[in-house]
Parts: sequence; structure tokens; C-alpha cells
Amino acid sequence: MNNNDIIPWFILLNPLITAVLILFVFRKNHGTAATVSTMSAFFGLVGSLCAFTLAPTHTFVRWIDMPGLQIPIGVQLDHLSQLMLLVVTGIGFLVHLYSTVYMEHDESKSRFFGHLSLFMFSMLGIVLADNFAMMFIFWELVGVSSYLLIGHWFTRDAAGKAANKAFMMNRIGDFGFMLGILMLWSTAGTVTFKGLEAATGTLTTNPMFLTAAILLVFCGAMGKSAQFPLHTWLPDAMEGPTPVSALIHAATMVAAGVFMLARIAFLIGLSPAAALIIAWIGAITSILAALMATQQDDIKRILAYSTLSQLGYMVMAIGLAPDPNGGPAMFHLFTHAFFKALLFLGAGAVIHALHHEQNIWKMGGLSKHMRVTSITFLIGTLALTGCPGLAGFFSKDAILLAAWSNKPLFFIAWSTAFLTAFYMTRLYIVAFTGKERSEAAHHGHDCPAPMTIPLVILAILAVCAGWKTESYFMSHHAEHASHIPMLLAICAFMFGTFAAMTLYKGKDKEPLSLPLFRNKFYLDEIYGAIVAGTQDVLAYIAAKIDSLISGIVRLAGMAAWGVGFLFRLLQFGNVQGYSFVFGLGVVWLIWFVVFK
Amino acid sequence: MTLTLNHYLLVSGLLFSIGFAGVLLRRNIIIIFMCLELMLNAANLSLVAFSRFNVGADGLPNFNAQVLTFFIITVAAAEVAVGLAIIVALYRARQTTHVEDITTLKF
Amino acid sequence: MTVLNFIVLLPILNAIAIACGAPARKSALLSAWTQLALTIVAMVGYRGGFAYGSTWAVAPEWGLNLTFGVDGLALVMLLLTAIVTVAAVWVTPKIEKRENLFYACVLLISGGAAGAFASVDMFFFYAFHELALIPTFLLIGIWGQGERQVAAWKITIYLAVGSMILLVGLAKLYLAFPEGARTFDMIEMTKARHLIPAAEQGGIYIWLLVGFGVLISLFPFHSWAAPAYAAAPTPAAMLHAGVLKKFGLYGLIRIAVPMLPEGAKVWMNLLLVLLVANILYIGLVTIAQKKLDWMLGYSSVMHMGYIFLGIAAGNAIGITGASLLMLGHGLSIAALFAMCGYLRQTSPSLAFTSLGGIAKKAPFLGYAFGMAAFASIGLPGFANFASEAMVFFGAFKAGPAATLDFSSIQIATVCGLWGVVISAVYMLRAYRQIFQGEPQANVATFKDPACSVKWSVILLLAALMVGGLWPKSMLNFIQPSVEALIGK
Amino acid sequence: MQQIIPAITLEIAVLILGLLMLFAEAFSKTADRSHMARYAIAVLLALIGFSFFTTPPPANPAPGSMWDFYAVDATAMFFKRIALATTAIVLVMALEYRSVLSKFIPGTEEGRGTGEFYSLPVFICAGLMFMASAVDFILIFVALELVTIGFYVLVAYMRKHAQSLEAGVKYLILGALSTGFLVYGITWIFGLSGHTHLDKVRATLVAGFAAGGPLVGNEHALLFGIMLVLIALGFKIAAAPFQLWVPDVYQGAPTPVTAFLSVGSKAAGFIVLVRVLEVFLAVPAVRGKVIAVLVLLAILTLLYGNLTAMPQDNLKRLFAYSSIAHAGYLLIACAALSADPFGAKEAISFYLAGYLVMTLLSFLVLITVARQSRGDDIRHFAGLGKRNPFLAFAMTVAIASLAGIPLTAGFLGKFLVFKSAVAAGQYALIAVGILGVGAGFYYYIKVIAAMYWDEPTDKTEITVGPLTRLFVGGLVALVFVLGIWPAPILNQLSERPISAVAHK
Repeated sequence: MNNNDIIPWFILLNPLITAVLILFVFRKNHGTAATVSTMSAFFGLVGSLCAFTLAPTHTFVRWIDMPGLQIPIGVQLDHLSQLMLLVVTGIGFLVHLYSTVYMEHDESKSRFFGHLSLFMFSMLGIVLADNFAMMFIFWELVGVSSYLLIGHWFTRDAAGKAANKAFMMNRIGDFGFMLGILMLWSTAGTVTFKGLEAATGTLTTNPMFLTAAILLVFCGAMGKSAQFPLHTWLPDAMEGPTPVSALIHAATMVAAGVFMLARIAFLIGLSPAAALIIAWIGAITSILAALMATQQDDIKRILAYSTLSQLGYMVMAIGLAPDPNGGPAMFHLFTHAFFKALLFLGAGAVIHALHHEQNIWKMGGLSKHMRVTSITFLIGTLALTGCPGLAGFFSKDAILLAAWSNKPLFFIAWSTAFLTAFYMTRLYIVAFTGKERSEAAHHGHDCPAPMTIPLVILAILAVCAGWKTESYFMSHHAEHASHIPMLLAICAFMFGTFAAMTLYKGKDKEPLSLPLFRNKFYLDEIYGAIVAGTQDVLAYIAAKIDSLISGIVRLAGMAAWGVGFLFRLLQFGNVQGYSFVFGLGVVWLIWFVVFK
Repeated sequence: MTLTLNHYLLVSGLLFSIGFAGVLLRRNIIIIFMCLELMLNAANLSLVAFSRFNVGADGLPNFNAQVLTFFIITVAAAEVAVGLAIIVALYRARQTTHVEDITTLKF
Repeated sequence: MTVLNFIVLLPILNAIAIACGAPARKSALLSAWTQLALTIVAMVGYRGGFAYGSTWAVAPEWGLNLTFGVDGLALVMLLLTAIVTVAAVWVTPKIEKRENLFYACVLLISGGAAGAFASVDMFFFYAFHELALIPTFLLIGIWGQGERQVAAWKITIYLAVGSMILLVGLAKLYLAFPEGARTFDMIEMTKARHLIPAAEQGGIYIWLLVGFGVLISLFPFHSWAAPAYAAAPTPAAMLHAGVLKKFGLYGLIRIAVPMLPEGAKVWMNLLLVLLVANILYIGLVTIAQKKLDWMLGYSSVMHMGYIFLGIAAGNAIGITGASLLMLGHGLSIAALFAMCGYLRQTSPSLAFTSLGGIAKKAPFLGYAFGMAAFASIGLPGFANFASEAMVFFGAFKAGPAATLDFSSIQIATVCGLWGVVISAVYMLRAYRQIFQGEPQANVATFKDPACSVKWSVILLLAALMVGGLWPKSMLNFIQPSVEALIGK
Repeated sequence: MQQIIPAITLEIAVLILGLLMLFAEAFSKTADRSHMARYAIAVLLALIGFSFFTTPPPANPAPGSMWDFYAVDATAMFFKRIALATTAIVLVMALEYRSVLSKFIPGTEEGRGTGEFYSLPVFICAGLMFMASAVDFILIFVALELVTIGFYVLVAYMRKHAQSLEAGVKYLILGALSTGFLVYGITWIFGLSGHTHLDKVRATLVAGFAAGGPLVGNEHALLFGIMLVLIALGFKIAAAPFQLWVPDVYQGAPTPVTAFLSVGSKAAGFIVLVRVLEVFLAVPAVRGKVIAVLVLLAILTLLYGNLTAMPQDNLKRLFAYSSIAHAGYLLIACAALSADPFGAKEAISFYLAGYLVMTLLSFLVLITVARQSRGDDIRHFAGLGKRNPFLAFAMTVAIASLAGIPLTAGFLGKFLVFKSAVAAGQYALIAVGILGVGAGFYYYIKVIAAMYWDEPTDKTEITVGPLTRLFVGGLVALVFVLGIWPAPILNQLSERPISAVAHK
């Protein structure tokens, strides 16, 4: 193992060691915990920068190794993972830095940072994984660290419930993921991505099977990247501390599903049917989430629905253009990570300054009090809405271009772009302009440097991350066949922004009321009813059956006792009666042997 | 009419049945006990009959059965001795020899 | 005398000494730690094959000898026994009445389990397991709680009947060998397995399956398990659910799988139906539970389904996974019961509704319980995940590849995967209701447990993590043994 | 010193011992007779030792000699030793019981009149030993009656105790009834075969019922005789539906006699049963029916014994029902006798040996506890774990063995029984047997629950005399030794039967 091979291992294990150190050694020492964790994130970033310059490497250790089943734990440094490493560690470091202030007065600060490091470890594991099994392992681990972080304030009932919901939805997705892995493995005989790539010949012998396997694997991505219908956990996950939302539920973990799909783009490319279904699911998610976002009042929830919508975009892009280098999806993931993290951290700064006020209708006029925050937030908003020249514009354009070949999908994507511009503008106008609508809003102020520095850095990235980076994600250069999609995208941005401005400028309360969107298409209620109607009813029935089984066992015992009691009555004490029974026995036996 | 083995067996079977019926029907323990002796004598009768009709190559009856008969008579005598002693003891303790009266041990 | 003899004899002799008046807790702890140390010594010194053999003739004409000897699989089971014994003895709170009898019973259970795992002879393999029957009855009946008497009768009679069925199966197996080749030596029997006529195997297998199944709480013979575990004192529940229950599975792997491959085929579909019922149906029953101890009891029943799935797979991957899962499940359920015992001691009730917010009051407990709970639902990093994954891989491979026309075992695997979701439902819900939320009034004075409980839980969790992070540490022992057993 | 004592010397010695004891009873000046029992125990144990040095029977015995009705084979010697050991332990119990006994017999002084209580078991022992060697219907009958008449007296021994007398009368009437059936059955078998020697009976029957033989067509007559004999023996071993005497007699009889009845009488019944079954099962014409009857009897007995014991509260009565249940297990082996002759015989012999040890152990504890708790209900055992841990442990061991928990003698016996049932393919019997074991666990463990779960109602400590303590300890050890290391017993049985009745 040469030096170059050590770097990815360092990147992977560094946060693990940090997490262990914090959770076991610095439990009581909150200041040290924060410092150690942030330093470690910084080292991770440095490592990732070094790794970016390295040639692709691949090293592994045997984790389970028996005839017929080899599961290595390996790190695979290549085009895709190098960039993802940068995103994860870069945003990770900024969020750590931000958290040192944001979580300053939290009584379980060390626990928070410990879990944050644990998350970094798990996420980097996904990025570096060289095989499905290992990815699944870290997949589960990000799930649990997300569970821990959402439930950081576990004494709040909502936090506990949200954490549970997130884990459960992911578990349901992972059910399919694991099954998909099993199917691919049983056919190809390997779980490594390279092995699968080599075994495409075997895999394509039964196209239906391959399609099913890919879609099952995609279930995992549906859970983790919150695609319809497994998306409901993500808005609830906003119960977690805002830095967590920025890091996990906006920039990195939720993008893991997209990353995973990019990893297996070579497989998706083999099955057009699977690709189409994936694209449709992404499209449906993106439009539904955008519609829901238009009617939310909680600043974090709006951003969460926007994240959902953008994730749907990325998934659609994977389905439309599976590309081993990532394609438009990874490009959008890359840019989205910056501006979405920026938006969340900005929202966090607002919430922090307003003493945990999250309702945008109780804000207003914040641009006067929080200059840095409002400017950076505006940049983030423009980047997200696809303002020409900013990062989001380029990546969205790439996706729309890819969708141009499929007109219904293009229409959905375009509508989503329009809605995105609409609800983000609504958010900005309501929260940052106009007059202060609550006492707290008057006292808004910019936050200390460790919180604003990340905002500024991210704002810069949100502006320029799209410049000249597109080619990195494209394995082959397609000439821009048409400029129409780009023009249409600009139109969407302009219409959306304009519509929101006219509608919300100077308003003090919601002028539109669309209960369907506000109540998220009642999906939570429907799911609740489904769970209550199936699982709980089934559980109730099963428990009844089980008490019946116990009852049968008990009854058997009582029956034995009862029969014994009846037999006992034969023993009535009269010796003549005994002789009579004796005689009956004799007659019966003789009858049995002689006459039967 | 000549007496065949079957006649003897019939008589012995009747004796046995009468004895058993007595055991089942009579209430007095002493009479029950006598009926039991009757059953043993039924066996004796058939044994002797079998012995008489089972003549060996040497023309002699099979003496095994007769020996057994003697043993049965002896054993029956011993049984009666012991049995009557127990019944007497019971009568002394309980002032009764009726089977219905000795049913304290049950269930 | 080999180190193995000491491992088996130590707890039994110690139980006798304690019954005769030796200082109970001290000698029990000493014995348990020595047992663990000796087991580790034995593992370190193990060089493959059947090691540490020793034999005494009992009835040579039947081929019956008291033979001890271990392969890697047995060593891992002995390790499980030793670790859980240490933890079980350690967590035991002060016993108010008849302390000596209590510890003697606990050690007898441990000794019985160790004896069974260390036996090469089928007869003593069976006999040692039964050593635990009366001690369990006493432990539940005297020191238990709730409906302890009903539960004690139930488990004892149920297991006794199951053992009898098993005994008949073993007798059938013994007699299936032609006269002259009959022996109780399981190694010899495995070698001579070709002598068992294929037509008779089905008839033997079903007896073994039902017999062992009762001991393992295979559906529908499971109704003894949850009430008994809910009623049992903590160490008894730990040892029984953690170790003793594995006897049946170990027996299936040691006897039924290698010797009766044809029989397994005959009853495959029945077994799959039953194990799926174990996973899905018992999983649903577990969801319906309203008290922690009952929920844990049912969850332990449910998890048996996965181990059965590995056994049903019949290939090296599945069985190795099942064996590792025995270790993982044993450790995790023991840890859960240990903490459940502590909760029971300090809280008025174990109903979910009457608990809440304990993590705030007892951070250690919150963490440790969370880890154990996550371990039991198969979180990576713990032995349960590695083993469950292997079980799924093995089971899925037992069917055809590259077709959507799944065979029955593959369908069972799919059901098993769904069981993973179900187990997350009940475990997370329980965790949320007990540990999260605002602390309720009746847990206001709740504190983290004393060191003895803490460290025994840490011991169990650490062992789980060793098995999970570095499964090869255990697989190196298990895998060659399993391969030797199934003859690959 | 080897093999210089003719086997019959043992019986003669036992008879002489019994007679000497009677003389001592008649002429002794002191009231206390307990020394008689102690001497007798010593002599009986010594005779067990001597029994290992008996001469084998002559290879070709002269016709008309003793060997025409008396056989010495491994099984016979084994059962002789069992008889001797049982009697010795019963005498120990009798000693423990003597204070209770003297309350219920006429006489003013403590101990007066107990001498016969010690000497009669010795005579019964002689009867049992003869029975072990009996291969002729005549000797079987006489030995059986020697045992039975001895028991009549012993059961009714407590002449001031109404229940004892009642038990005696019941046993007398039903016992005599079964004797009637036995001799009548023997009559019919003799009538068909013309012989009383088992071996000759078998030879004649096999030849007679072979195709074209002289007896063909008389199957029903033979079956009639066989059934009568089986009924009589079924009575002795307490097989349902001829078991009704058992609970009443067991409960009413003095407890040592109960123990002796349940062990000695049962062992005697089974050894005779095995001997005659070997004859009956050799005749193909009736074999199927005989096996069917045995299966039926076994099922009835298992169900009756096990289920009826479940609601029982009196421990003596519970043991009575359980002894019926054990007869059921032994009958399983009898039903397997023709398919697995050697295994089944081994099972029966070993089961009886284990049964002897555990039953005597439980009765020894029962007597000791019942005497000091003034009652023999299960509730009198409550809290025994605290009152006397040693006795509680001994009882636990006995119960564990009776219930069939491994590493005890009782388990190995059950294992052998089930093994031979498997070999014979008797699955109905196995199923009922498993059911029986389940029920058995219920009622046996009731005793353990009482001893350990419950608090004692009477807190006084229970004392154990040194002789009793010695024998309890010895029997506990024996339960484990037989369960873990059965080789010594098996070696005694493994020598292939050499008597005339052996399968050739």
C-alpha cells in the first residue's frame, strides 16, 4: 500500500476515530468535542483535496470471505467519488464550523458533534464504497446517524417521531435495495461494482430480471433520496438542528441515492424500461414537492420540499441520461449541494437570530437587520431558481436539455422550474422584505463570524460552481443540439419570479389558500391510515391468534387434567365395583382377541 | 353318551363363571372369598380333565397337571388362612363384612 | 483432562459448591470469569478439526461414550455461553431470599449449555441441555415476577415434551444406521451419513425438526417463550434466550443438516412456511405488545426465523451466517434483557405508556439500549447484521439465478427481508416510547445503573461489535467447521 | 474365590433368614425388634455380594432335575440382586417407619409385634428370587403366590388402622381374583400344549400351530388362555383396566409396604410377563393379536396413570398413579418385544432397575418427611427446601428421575424404552408416551414446586437418622451413576440369555 492508497483510508477512518474519541472520551467536555470534530472535518477536506489530484486507486480488505461470497471493505477513488468527496467534506467542514456557534449553548453539544462525525464517516463510506454490500452497510449507518441527529432533541416528541419516521421509510427502501443486491449478486456472483460491470453479459440474459433488480435497488435510493412515495420523512426530518438539515437533509445524505444511481449508471443504461420508470418517479417527486412547497409557512419546510423537488430532478436526470461520470444528475447534485446548504445555513442563521422562530409570516424585513445573511440567501435563492449565470442555471439547463427528448417529462421539469422560482421568491419576499411582522423580527442581527463565513464561502460557490464544470460530469461531449430548452428555462425563472413578486409583495398573510398543497396531498394522513389499517390491524389480529394458540396449549393441559379427573371417578372405593371393571376389562379383551 | 373333554371343560367354565358372578354380586366379603375359591376349583377341575384326556405315549396321564392341582389346593388353603384372618381383623375393627362399608379409600 | 473439561465442569462443580454453602455471588463471578478466560484460551489454542478431545466409555456396546471435543462452531457457542454467563451473573441484583440456590441454578443452566456444546456424543449433547430444565423451573417460580408460576409450568412441560419428541427423533436416527455401524458419536455419524437410507431421512428429519423446533420456539410451538421470558428473573431470561435456545439450532446444524440432506428436502416447504410465520406473524405479534419484557420475548422468537432461514438454505454461506447469527442474537438479546431487568427493578411497570424520557435521566442506559436495540434489528457494525446478510445471501443463492420465477426459499428470503422492516417498527417504537420524549413523573428519580450492570452490558455490546466489525474473527472458527459438516 | 455357590443357595439362605427371624420374633425377650431388621439388612447385602460367585447351570442337565423348572441366566441373576437390594432398603424404611407402625398394632410396648413386619419382606424376597428363575408354570404360580400372600399380610399389617385393613381386604379379594384367572389361563395353555415347562410349551405350540400341525384351528382356545394369563399378570403389574386396586392399596398400606409393592411386585410381574410373552410371541398364529393387546393395554395404562395422577394431592396416591404410568412405559417395551427382542428386554430390565432406585429413594424421603410432618399430602412437603435441604435435594433427584430428566437413571430407562419402540415402529405408543411424559412432568414437578416455591407451614427442622441418611445418599448417587454410567448394569444384562427360554 503506497502513500496514495493511504489517503482515502485516512479520509474514511478519520471521522470514525473522531466520533469514537468524542463519544467515549470527550463526552463531558463540550468545547473540546466541538474543536476536535471541526478539526477532523478540516483534515477530511484537506485529504479530499489531495485525493482529488490523485490517480484513481482501489484498495480493499476482505471482510467476509468464503467460497461463493466475498464481501470486501474497499475504497474506490475515481472520477465520481473524488468529486463527491469534495462536496461532502467541503460542506461538512463548513457545517461543522457553523455548528460550533449554532449549537454553542446546547447541553449535549458533544453528543451532537460525535454524531456529526459518525455521519461524516458513514457518508464517506458510501462515497468510497467499491461494492454494493459495503455501500449498504454505510447506507444503514447514515440512516442511523441521521436518526440520531434528527432525534438530537429527543425530549421533544416530534423529534423522536420524525427520527423514527425517517428510519422506517429508509428501512422500507432498503428492503428493496437489499433484495436488488441479492438478485444482482446471485446472477453475477459478485457485489463489487467493477465485478458487476464485467458481468453485464450475464446480467442482460434476462432483461425483465435486470429491470426488476435495478428497480429494487432504486427502492433504496427512493428511501434515502426521499422519492415519491417514500418522501414523507424528509420534511419531518427538519425537526433536527438546522446544520444537520443543511448537511444531511439537503446537501449530502439525501443525495446519496442519486450518487448510488450514478454509480450503477452502467446498469441502468442496460435497461431502458428501468431508466424510464426511474425518470418518471423523479419527475413526479419533483412536481409534487414543488407544489407542496408553494403553500408551506415554515422556512425549513419550504427548503425541505424544495430539496425533495430538486432530488426528483436529479433522479429524473439519471433516468434520462445515465452516465458513469454522473451526467447532468451529478452536476445538479454538485451545484445543488452548495446553494441548498447555503439556504439552510442562512435559514439557520435567521432561526438562530430570531430565537427559534421558523414561520416566515412572523419574519419580514430581515434584509435590514441581517445584511450578510440576506444577501447570501438571495444568492442561494437565485442559484436555486435558475437565474442565468449562477450555478443552478447550468445544471438545470443540462437536465432540461436531457429531458428535451421526452416531451411529457420536459413539461413536468419545466413546470417544476417555474414553481421553484415561484416558491423561492415567495420565501425571500415574505421573510426578508417588507415590514417586520413580529417582535423577534425587529431584533434580527447577523450572526458571529464562524456562522457567516460558511455562508459567504457557500455563496461564492453557489455563484461559480457551474462555471466550466459541466464537462467534468459528461463522459462524452454532446453538442447542444438545441437552445430552446435553455430559453424556456430562462422563461420559467422569469415567470416564476414575477408571479411570486406580484402575488406576495407587501402582503402580511397568505393570499392564496390551496389546502391540497398545504396538506401535502394528505399523504401523511393516507399513510397513517394505511399503517393503521394494515399493520396495526394485522398486528392486532396476529396477537389475537397468538393468544388463541396459547389458549389451545392451555386448553390441552386443562383437558388432560379434566380427563384425569374423570378417570379418577372410576376409583370409587368399592371393591366389588373394581371387580366389575376388572370383569369388563376381561370381557373386552377376550372379545377383542377371540371375536375380532 | 360318553363324557368327553368338552363336557368337563363346560362344567369347569360354569364353575368359573358362577364363582366370578358371586364375586360380582354378593355383598358379604366371606361369601365373596368363597366364590374366589370356587374359581380356583374350576381351574383344578379342568386341569385334571386335561390331564386325564392327555394321555402320553406310555399310556399314563400327564402328571404335570395333577402336580399343579395339588399346588393350587395348597396355595388356596394358605390364601384362605390369611384371608380369613384379615377379614376377621377387619370385622373386629369395623364391625362389618359388607363391601359397601369399606369404601374410605377412594379417588 | 483438557481445558474443555474444565470449561464444562467448572460451572457445574461451582453450582454444587454454592449449593453446599460457598459464598454465592463471589464464587459465581469467579467461576464465570474463569469460564470465559478458559474459553478464550481454548479458542486461542485451537488449530482446526475437533480439538480438546477426551472420552470415557459409558456403554461401548451401544457406541455410547462421554466424549468431549470442540470444533470452531462449538467454540464460538462456548464463547457465547461464557460471555452471557459472566454478564448474567454480573447484572444480578442483590438476591433477598435463598441467594445460594439462585446462583447454583444460574450456573447449572450455564454448565448445561456448555456441556451440550462441548459434547461430541449425541446422547450427552442432549442430556446436558436438559440439565437446565429444573433450574429454570426454580428460577422462574421462586424469583420470577408477574404470572411466574403459570409461566414456569408452561415452559417446563412444553420443553419437556419437546425434548421427548427430540429424543424419539434421535433414537430414530441412531437406529437408522445399520447394526454394527450404530454409534452416538456425532463425528462418526457424520462420516457414516451415507449409510442412512434416503427414504428414511424424511421420517427422521420431521421428528428432529419438531423436537428442536419446540426448544427454539419455532412457530407454532412458540407460546412458551414470551411468557417465560417476561416472568423469568433477569439472569434466567438472559441465559435462556441468549444461550439455551441456541441449543436447538446448534443441534439442527450439527445433526439434521449434515446427516439428513434428503430429509431436509422433503420438509423444506413446511420449514419455510413455519419460519416465515416466525418472522412475519410473530413480528406482527411483537408489534402488538404493550410491555417491554413481552416485546423482547416475542422479538427473540421472531429472530429465530432468520436462523432457520440460514439453516434451510443448506449451503455453507447460509449456515455459517446462521451460526454467526446465533452468537449475535444471543449477545444482543442478553444485553436487552439485562437492561430490561434493570428497568423493571427501578420502574413501577414496563408498559410503554408508563415510561418515557429515560434517556434524559439515564444517558448511558439510553445509549446502550439503543445500541442493543439497533443491533437486534440488524444494524451494520454489530454481529447481527453481518450474519443476517449472510443468511440472506445464502438463502437467496439456494434458489435459481437470473429469473424472476423465485423458488420457495427465495420467496421466504423476501419475506425475511420484510421482517427486517417489521423488527425496526417495534424496536424503534419501543425505544421512542421508553427513552425519548420528556421524562415522565414516575421516572423522575431514575438514574443510570450501577457499574456491574453497566460493564456487563458493555461486555456484551463489545463482543457484538467485534463480531460485527470484524466478522472474520468468528468466521475463521465457524466456516471450516460448517464446511466440514456439510461436506464441501 | 469364584463361582462356587450354586444359585439356589441364595434362595435357601433367604428362606432360612426369614425362618430365623420368625423364631427370634417368637422367642425374643426384648420388645425392641429393630436389631432383627439390621441383621437382616446386613445378611441381604452380603447375599448380593455372594450372588456374584454363583456357578453357572450344567450344560446338559439331567431330565427330572431341578433345572426342569429353575433357570439361572443373566436376567435371572440380575433380578435376584434387585430383589435382595429392594428388600434391604424396604427394611431400612421399615425401621424408619416403626414408630408409626407400633401405634397401629395391638400391644402395649413400643416395638412389640413388629418382628413379623421385618421377616415377611424376607420371605417375599425369596418368592421374588424364585420367580426370577422360574421357567415352569408351576414354579411361577407358587412363587407368585408366595409373594402375593406375603403382601396380603403386610398390607393389612396395621390392625388398628382401618385404612390398612381396608387396603388389605381389597388387595386380598382382587389378588385372589387375579390368581383365579392366572390358574385358569395356565390350565388352557396346558390343555393345548400338554406341558407346563415354558420351553416345552413353546416348542409344542410352535410345532402345533405350524402349517398342518395338530393344533391348527385351536387359535381361539390358545388366545383365550393367553388372555387370561395376561389379565392376571396385568393385575400384578397394574396395567389398565386391571389397575384399580393400586391407588387404594398403595394409600392404605404401611408406606414401606407400598414401596415394596410398587417395586417388588411390579418387577416380579414384569419378569414373569417377559418370560411368558417370549413363549406366546413365538407362535406366529397369535403373535399379531398378542401385540395388539399389549399395545392397547399400554395406551390405556399410560393414559390412565398419567392423567389421573394430575389432579392428585396425596403424595402416596400420586406415586400409586405414577406407578401405573411407569407400568405403561414398561408395556411399551413389552409391545416391542417381538420386533426388537434384545433391546426391549434390556429396556425392561434397565427401566426396572432405575425404577427401583428412584422409587425407593422417593419413598424413603416420603416416610421420613411424612412421619415428622404428620401427613403424606403434597402440602406437607411445602418448604422442604428450607426445612431440610438434603431431603429436598434427594426428593428432587428422585422426582427428576421419575419424570425422566437426563443424566438420571429414569431417563436412560425411558430412552431405552422409546428406542425399542422406535425400532418396533410403534408410533401410536410413542405418541401416547410423549403425552404421558408431558403430563408426568406436571404432577412430578408439583412436588418440586411445593418443596421450593412454597413457604413451609411448619418451620421445625426435619431430622434424618444415620442409617436413612446413608441409604438416601447412596440412592441419590445410584440414580446419577445409573444415569451417567450404565455400563455395570448393562454388562450384567449383556450376557446373552442362556436359559431355555432364550431366543435362539
